Amino acid sequence: MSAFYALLKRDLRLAYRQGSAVTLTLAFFIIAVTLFPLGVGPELAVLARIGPGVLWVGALLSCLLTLDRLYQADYEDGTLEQLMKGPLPLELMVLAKVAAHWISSVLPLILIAPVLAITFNIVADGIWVLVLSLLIGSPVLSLIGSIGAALTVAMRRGGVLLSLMILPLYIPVLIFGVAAVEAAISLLAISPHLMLLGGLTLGALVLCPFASAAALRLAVE
Amino acid sequence: MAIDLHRYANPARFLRIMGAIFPWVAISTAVLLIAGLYLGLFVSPEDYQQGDTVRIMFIHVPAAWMALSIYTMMAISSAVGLIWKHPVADLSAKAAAPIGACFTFLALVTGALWGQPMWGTYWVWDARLTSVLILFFLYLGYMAIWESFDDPSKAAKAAAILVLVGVINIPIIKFSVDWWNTLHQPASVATMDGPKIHSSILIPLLVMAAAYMSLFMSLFIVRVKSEILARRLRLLQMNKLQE
Amino acid sequence: MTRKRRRLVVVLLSVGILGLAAALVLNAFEDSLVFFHSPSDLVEKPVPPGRTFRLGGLVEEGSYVKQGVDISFNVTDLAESIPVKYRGLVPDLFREGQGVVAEGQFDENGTFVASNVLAKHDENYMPPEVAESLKEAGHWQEQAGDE
Amino acid sequence: MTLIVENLGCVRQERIIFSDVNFTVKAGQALWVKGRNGTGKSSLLRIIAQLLKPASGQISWQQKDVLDEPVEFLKRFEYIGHLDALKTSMTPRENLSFWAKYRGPNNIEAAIEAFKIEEIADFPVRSLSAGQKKRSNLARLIACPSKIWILDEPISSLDVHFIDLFTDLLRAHLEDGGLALYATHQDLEIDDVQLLNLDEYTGAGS
Repeated sequence: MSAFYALLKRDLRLAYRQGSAVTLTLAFFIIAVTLFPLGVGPELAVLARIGPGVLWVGALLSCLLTLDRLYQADYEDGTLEQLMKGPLPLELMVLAKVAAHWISSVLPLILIAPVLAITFNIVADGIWVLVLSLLIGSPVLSLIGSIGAALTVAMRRGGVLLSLMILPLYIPVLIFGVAAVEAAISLLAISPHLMLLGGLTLGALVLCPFASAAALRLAVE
Repeated sequence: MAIDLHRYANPARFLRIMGAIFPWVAISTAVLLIAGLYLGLFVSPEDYQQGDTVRIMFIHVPAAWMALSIYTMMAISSAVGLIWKHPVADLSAKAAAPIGACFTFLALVTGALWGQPMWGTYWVWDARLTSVLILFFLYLGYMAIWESFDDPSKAAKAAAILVLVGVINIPIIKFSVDWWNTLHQPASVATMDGPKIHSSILIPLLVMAAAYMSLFMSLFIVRVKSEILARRLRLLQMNKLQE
Repeated sequence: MTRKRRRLVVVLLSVGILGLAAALVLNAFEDSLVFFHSPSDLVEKPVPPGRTFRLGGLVEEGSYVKQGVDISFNVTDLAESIPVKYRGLVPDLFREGQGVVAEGQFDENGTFVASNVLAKHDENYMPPEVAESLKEAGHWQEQAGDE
Repeated sequence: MTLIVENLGCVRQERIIFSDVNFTVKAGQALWVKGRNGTGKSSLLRIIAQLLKPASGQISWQQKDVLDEPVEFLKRFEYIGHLDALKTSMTPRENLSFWAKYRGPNNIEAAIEAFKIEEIADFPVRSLSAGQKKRSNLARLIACPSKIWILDEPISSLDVHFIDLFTDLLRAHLEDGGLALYATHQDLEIDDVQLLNLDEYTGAGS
């Protein structure tokens, strides 16, 4: 387990040292979300209606933006093949890197989301559920994304292919995440939606490391 | 020689069997398509609620079935390719993908044309429609990943991983109409209490399904054959390079 | 031996987590994910005016009134019914007794102002004569009750 | 303490790179892999390092099949590849201490001393020269001690002085009962060394 923590700590330290990456992702999230009121018009009823979806999609795209570097940096400087040598099983190595990615790239988005939600005129019940649904559901974004990142790691311009492969798989999380917030806003029960998100996260937690590990073995060969 | 490079390029028995059944499949495709379209468009009665519009169903429903079954078949053969390293398995998944994508596209377009008069909209973002659209993107992603690797054996493995991850979408599509309260109607043919379609409509539907199936088979045989020949050509070039 | 045991732990852990995931998903579907309120829900737990939501049910017999593009009808679940106003074209399948999902919000008088109306059709396909004879034979009601 | 390789074959992109490679390396011995570009020197070393699957053949360590039971073997070797495996925003010391924590055994100070990187150990890697990076990477061999060294072009960007230094360390490793497999263009003056010339194994005969 100490190897797991060592890798997690190293990735977090690297993210912190290259602080610009985190700030840029956050800036992208905020700018992408602010484009909607400008594009759709400042009508508060409309913004409240589209707000949950816009915030979820914004978080999803920002996450996607950082994913292509998940393994690529390590692949390019030869660290990846050293990491694969062990002693950590490859699946756990994937989990450590995904955990670091989620903490450094996704968690900041979730923390800023309530502020943006207020500007979208989303009611208070909705904002809490938005944060809750992002907390429960967003690990799936990192987990599924790691499969795409692993498949495209050796490609020079894998980013576009990554999006094409990964975005379809993101849709269920997006649907349930937004549905949870909408249910909260229209006073329907939210627990089934959150349970579904939790189920998706747990399922991805088990299955994605295996698929990512298989893809990484392929990339290093 | 311990290394057999001709594994991929020489599945002779497979080619022979395919060659033998191809004419039969091609003929039955033509016969079934004509019969199915005639039965569906002229013989079968109007629906009690939907009138003539119901005839879109004969194009739409079997196409949707094919979209799902082809993906499932690709997933099974990819798994076979990963586990047992069977030479034809990867190729057959690759060959099936564009055909599956076309059937998915057909299902989406005819569905939209049917939705306009029935639901009042070409498109709704409900679970069934959205998940079939996802399926279409999965097909595209699968085809794109084959193109992105120089080494076909690597491409095969990468594509197999992707297709197996995407399998999760198949039960979502199948059960979406039961799980969610959506506009799209629940299953009519394969239900526990037997089909909910009157036989005068059911029979043309099944004929069309058989027609699509054999259409798929004939296109599939052509594509697998050309894949194998392309491999053989590539290998010859490689050997030339080495000498 | 240790390798075998480690593999066993991994398998057990994976199966356990997957089981939990399946339990959560099934439980969620058990609670039946609803994407719209039925009229009875609204009587039990009213939604305040100004909140957008979906209303689902059957179009009440004899409630459909059309004045140009202004349409009004009642949505019922056979227990309660809610008046709905809508401006625009309705789909072919929209008729009294049919399933419908409307999206919109309440105004101050408790009327549901729809911005969008979608009709739902069922999974039964048959020629009109068959439908007619089914109705005569009295089988029709139980099928309509499925909705 | 014997590494036995039998009938090893390698296929890349549907091309046979080499086939029927056989050798045995015992404790204290080294294997020098030589060959022109494209004859598969790196591939051979990567196959032994479990980074690449061979198209044919067996590898065994201590009479146990390595391809069958890789986990035990993985702990026994340290592999130095073409790339430096250093994070440029961290210092050599931080890089080494990460690998030491990740791998388990821990010998960072000795490694820094052995490769004479004391003065540069606390500067970010990105500010170092190619030779300094190479030495910081090689220091992993001492920081994470292991029985077998698998070295792909270990001296490529080192000057003469440091090549001698590295050769001394390699000799000391072999005298300690270690094994080494290395691919270089230049002779390293090791006493007990076998030569494997991959020019003789090129894909012919397919």
